[in-house]
Amino acid sequence: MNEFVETILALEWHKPKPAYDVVIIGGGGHGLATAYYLATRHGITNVAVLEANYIGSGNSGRNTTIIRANYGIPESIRFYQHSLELYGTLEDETGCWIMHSTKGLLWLAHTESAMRAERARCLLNQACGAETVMVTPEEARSICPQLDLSGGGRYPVLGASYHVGAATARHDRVVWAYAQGAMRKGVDVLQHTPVTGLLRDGERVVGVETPNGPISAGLVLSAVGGNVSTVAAMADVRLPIRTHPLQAFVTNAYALGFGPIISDTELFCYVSQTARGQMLMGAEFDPQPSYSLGSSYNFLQSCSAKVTHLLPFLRDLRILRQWTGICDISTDFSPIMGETGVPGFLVTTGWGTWGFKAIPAGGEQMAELIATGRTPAMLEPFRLDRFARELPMADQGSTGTR
Amino acid sequence: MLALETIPGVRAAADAAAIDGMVVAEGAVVLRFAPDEVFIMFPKPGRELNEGFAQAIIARETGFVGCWLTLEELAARVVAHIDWALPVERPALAQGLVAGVPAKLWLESGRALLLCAAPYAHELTERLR
Amino acid sequence: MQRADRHPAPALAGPGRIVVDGAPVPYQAGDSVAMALIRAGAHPGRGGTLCLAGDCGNCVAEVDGIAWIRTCQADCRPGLAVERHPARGGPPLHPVAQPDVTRPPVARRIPVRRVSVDLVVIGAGESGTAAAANARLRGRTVLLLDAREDAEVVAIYGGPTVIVRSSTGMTHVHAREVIVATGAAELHPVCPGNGLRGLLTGRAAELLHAAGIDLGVAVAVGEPPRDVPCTVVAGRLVRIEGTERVSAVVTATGEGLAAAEVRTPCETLILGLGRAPRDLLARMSTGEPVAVIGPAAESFPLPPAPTAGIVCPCAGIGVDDLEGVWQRGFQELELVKRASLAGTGTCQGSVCLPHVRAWVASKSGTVPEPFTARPASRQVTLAEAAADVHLDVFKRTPLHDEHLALGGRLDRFGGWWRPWTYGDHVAEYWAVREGVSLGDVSTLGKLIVSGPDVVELLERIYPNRVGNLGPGRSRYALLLNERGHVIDDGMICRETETRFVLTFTSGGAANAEMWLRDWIETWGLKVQVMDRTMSLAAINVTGPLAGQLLGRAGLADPPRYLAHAHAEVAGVPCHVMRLSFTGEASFELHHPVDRSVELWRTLLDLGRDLGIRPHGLRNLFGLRLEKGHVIVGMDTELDSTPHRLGMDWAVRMDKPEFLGRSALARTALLPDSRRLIGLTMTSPVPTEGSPIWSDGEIVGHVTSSFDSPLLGRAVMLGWLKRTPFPEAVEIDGRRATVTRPPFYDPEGLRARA
Amino acid sequence: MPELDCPNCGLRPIEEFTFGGERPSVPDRITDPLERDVDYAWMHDNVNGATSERWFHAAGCRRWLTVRRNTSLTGMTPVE
Repeated sequence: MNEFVETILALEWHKPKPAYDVVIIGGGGHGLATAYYLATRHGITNVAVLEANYIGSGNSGRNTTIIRANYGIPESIRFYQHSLELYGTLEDETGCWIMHSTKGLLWLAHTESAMRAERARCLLNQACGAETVMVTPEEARSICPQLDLSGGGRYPVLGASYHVGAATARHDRVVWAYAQGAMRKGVDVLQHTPVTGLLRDGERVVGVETPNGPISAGLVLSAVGGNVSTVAAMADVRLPIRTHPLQAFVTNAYALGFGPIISDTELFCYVSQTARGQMLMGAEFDPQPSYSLGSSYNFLQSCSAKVTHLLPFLRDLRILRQWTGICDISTDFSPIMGETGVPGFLVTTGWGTWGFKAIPAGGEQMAELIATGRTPAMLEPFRLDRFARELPMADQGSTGTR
Repeated sequence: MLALETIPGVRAAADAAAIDGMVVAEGAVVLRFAPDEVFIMFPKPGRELNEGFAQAIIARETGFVGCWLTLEELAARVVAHIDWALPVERPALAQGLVAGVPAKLWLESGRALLLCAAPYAHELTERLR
Repeated sequence: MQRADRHPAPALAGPGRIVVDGAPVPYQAGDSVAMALIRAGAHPGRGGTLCLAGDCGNCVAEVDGIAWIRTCQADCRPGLAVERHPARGGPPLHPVAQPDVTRPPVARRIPVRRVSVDLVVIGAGESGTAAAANARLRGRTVLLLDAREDAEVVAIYGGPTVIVRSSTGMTHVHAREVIVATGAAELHPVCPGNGLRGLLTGRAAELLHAAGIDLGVAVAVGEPPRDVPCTVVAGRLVRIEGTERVSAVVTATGEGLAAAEVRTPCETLILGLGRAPRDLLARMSTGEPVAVIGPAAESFPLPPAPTAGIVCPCAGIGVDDLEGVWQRGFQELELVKRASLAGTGTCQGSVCLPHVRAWVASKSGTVPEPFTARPASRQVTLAEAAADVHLDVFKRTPLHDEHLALGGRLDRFGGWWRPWTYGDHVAEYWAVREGVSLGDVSTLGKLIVSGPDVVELLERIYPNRVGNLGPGRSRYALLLNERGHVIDDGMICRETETRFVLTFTSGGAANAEMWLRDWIETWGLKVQVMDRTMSLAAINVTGPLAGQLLGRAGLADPPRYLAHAHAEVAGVPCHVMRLSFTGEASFELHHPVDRSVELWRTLLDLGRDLGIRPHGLRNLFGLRLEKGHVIVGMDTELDSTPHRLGMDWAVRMDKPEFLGRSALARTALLPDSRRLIGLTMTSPVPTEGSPIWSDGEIVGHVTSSFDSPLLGRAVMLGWLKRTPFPEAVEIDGRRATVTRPPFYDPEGLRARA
Repeated sequence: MPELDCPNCGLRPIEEFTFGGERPSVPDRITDPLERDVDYAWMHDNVNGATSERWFHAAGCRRWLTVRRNTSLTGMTPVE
């Protein structure tokens, strides 16, 4: 027994029904959180969440668990800050231990243009309610004593933005906390139930096909990660999305001693220590689209090279496990939430490499949209039709990716 | 430390057929960067090409730096930093990353020329130190 | 890339002493660290069964400063420092002193060998050796790898590429084919007391006995070891007794009420409980040409479902933990793993997977597939993975050392080292505005395009007119993508009817070349392209006295505004382009990189009495801002159309076709929703990026700001993104005026002077 | 190690290349010209399977190549 075995929450599995008010495709964080908020905030419980594999088996179980709101456009900062705050109270609300830990995040800058971008970030973050401040190299080192301010002699640190409220949580437990909460209210979570087609009545989507038979639905929400283009195509919906692999790795567990989250605006990598003591790191997504979960050595090499420039103590740590997720990168690097133009079919997608941090706010807001039929103000900027309206939400500099 | 020096020559971009039919001075070394682009090192300055090059782009080129290596030096200093296979025929041009720097190798039977664009010279010499 | 037959074998060490937890421990020739510790009567780790085959994580310790080393795989050498891991909380993270910045980041130079072979055989056991020999007979190049010969295979990646770690460095093996012949691993016991010391697998016992190590009173359960003196006890394993170290084993025969337990005292317990395929590497490499042979390919029976004891020694997970999570609804292998964390430690399930599968099968009635195998299968550190990896190349202009000699502080911008300021940025500013100054603009993209279709190409590429540009004339142009968004800008200089020189931004040059080549191919046009970006340096001579300076340098008849010419300046052949980014008369001298230092020095000499001094990027950004010139990427965003930038004048919608035209026509019908505007306010200048407020709402942000010495106030560019666009805005809590740039010399008289 | 076969330079690691994307295609069922233009400008097929893409050999000959690749598989294995 160790202290990280799940001993608090319990999952309740139900038999499928032939029809639901709402069918959610995808039993990851976003799908389950939407079901949870539908049930707990709006009393809508005749809901099924359909998962092709086991819950949390996609990106919800493959990400690097960073929660932050230091984005570069007001609409995103407000959305992610709201999410960050919901995360802060999620343990109290659900009674589950999601291993939430506020750590603070340093974004290191090595050039004048990076400094300029980070100063801008701080001003906009403060104006929109997210606490981010500029720090000097010396202050950065007092926050993270392991930092090599010379950047391995190649990437000297000129300064950093410090996002005070950044946190981490255990990804699996977030999925389970939402699953348990939804299940207790009567939501059916159906594992190993892939959706093979959509039922249509004219233009309207009225249910889904599965290998176990059709399921009718008043409304269908795609909350899948990695395969959204396939699901959307079933509804003849076209998306501004490409699916790219994103890789990460952990070391073995070491004594706790690395406090913050370190990220880098030029090298595009991030490092934190998990509650179990593993050093967890990642970098940008692979440049070429792919649906494969295979890992590459190039990634392990380049990510190791990057992080050891900044944190030389990592050199002698043992790499335990490398893995890959596939993520839906939207053309403007922002999520796409809400109506698709096809009646009865909604999406929450474009979660790219920033989906985990958005789970609470994404779920809460999508639930409000489903329950009220109206797009909440917070989601308005993230509608799919923003592309046709020439109002993309470009914020590539804040996604932690290239 | 490798001492990279300017390798002067003439660079020409023209359609592939024109380059195929190009006549160059005796002893000139022709590096075919692409079907439609060559870099020519002349044994003596002043002997340049002219035939069949209507609307070609021909420019004196001093933007490459490089050094000649013995086969031993090539093996010891360069090959360990290449993640691709060298061609087997000689002479041959090989282009790609050397120690992460875009570079070119002109491989003759007894020696090799390592070339890169001048702005990369510093990084290439540092990395092959 | 080299060819090789066999990984180099390590030299055998003689006897000596290692230092374990600060105390000397003797070793014999050929001892692993684990063996030396057992020889000394100690357990190398925290307890539990030892396999001494590199399978389990029960012998891990910190060796030579690196934690989580399987000590059974680590050879002894004199003075080798070994620290055993603490019972809880993991080994410490060692701080590293601020490193020497003059040295490369990886302290130990770890060599990387790259080899290419027809076949890699992993595992030099019976089947692996035979497979290798067969392949060699057929004339194939073969590399035979074995962890016992200091060649640990970390992973098989796509290609297939086999990554090998050894004490002397890393080897990347490109293979046509891989054979995994890693054999089978012995099962560990799962029962109460299985975390005690003094437990060995049969193979481990054989190894220790062969090494002359006294096992004391040894008892074997299951299949007995060969040639090891021990008492063999019949029956199935029930529990192991002892405090810290094993003192007895309890076995049972018969079933149910007829079951009879026997307690056998012992000092060492040897377990022959069966085997499981050592198939981590095989499971890792699906989809690759990888064959599995020998015991690694066999399907061994699963062990009986465990009922008590530690299942996963790496993470310390017991059968009761599995039971607990199952009761909580985690009812399949992956969920059991994630909820209990069984299989997530050092050995990545090598020890526990057969037992967990058997246990899940007993619960669900179905034998689950093994969970996914991922790299790394063996010890590898970040330094080893990073060995010989080079990050981005930073480009230098030929004037790099000149800037440093002049006290310039260099900054990286657009992939190049560029001077930020030479110290006195106020003086740099006035040198441009009132005297003459030099700027190193070697980093600008420069392409020559030529051919019969060149005008058609450029008319399609650029949104403005190109065909009516006369030879010797030049024109500013935006580069748009198919969405009508600005991706770069620069000059179009016509040389002849069929030849042009195009310039692009420093950061955009590489993309511009790709962009042009792609469209030339797509449209099938007869146009040749030559990228001269790195062949030609460029010096911008700017300021009201620029013409005078160039006259001194021998340029008697400099080109007029927006003209260009080839001429010698100070004896250096130059392509002289007359334009203006700073707002003053400016001449860009494009010249061969090998002549750049000479030209730079001569110009500085000739201009000494004119007060010449070079300016850095810091001032360039301010000077151009006074003129309202945008910098693509700094003032523009992903969705910046010429209209949103206030640059409709750079687009000729009456042209029938150009990239982005249909998008611009479409978006012209949409409401005006985002707009780049000019702003002025009193000093102090707001920070770039400052939010722009109106009526308590954020309505946009400042993209560039500059405290204009000449105008005595702050000038800015910024985006308004809320409609209707406000007329009164606040920045930094102060009022700012929305205006139309330029802020300085709106008629452009100075640039033309 | 993922590699691409450059017709001018031979097999090279993927890091030497820049991804240029697939040539956009607009489904025939979209008939409205404005909608077709939006689709052309923004939407992707994002195929899970065989796809045809452009790659630029940035560190070598600096020319484009067209690659047929299966996006369901790991690496850059070409498809016929």
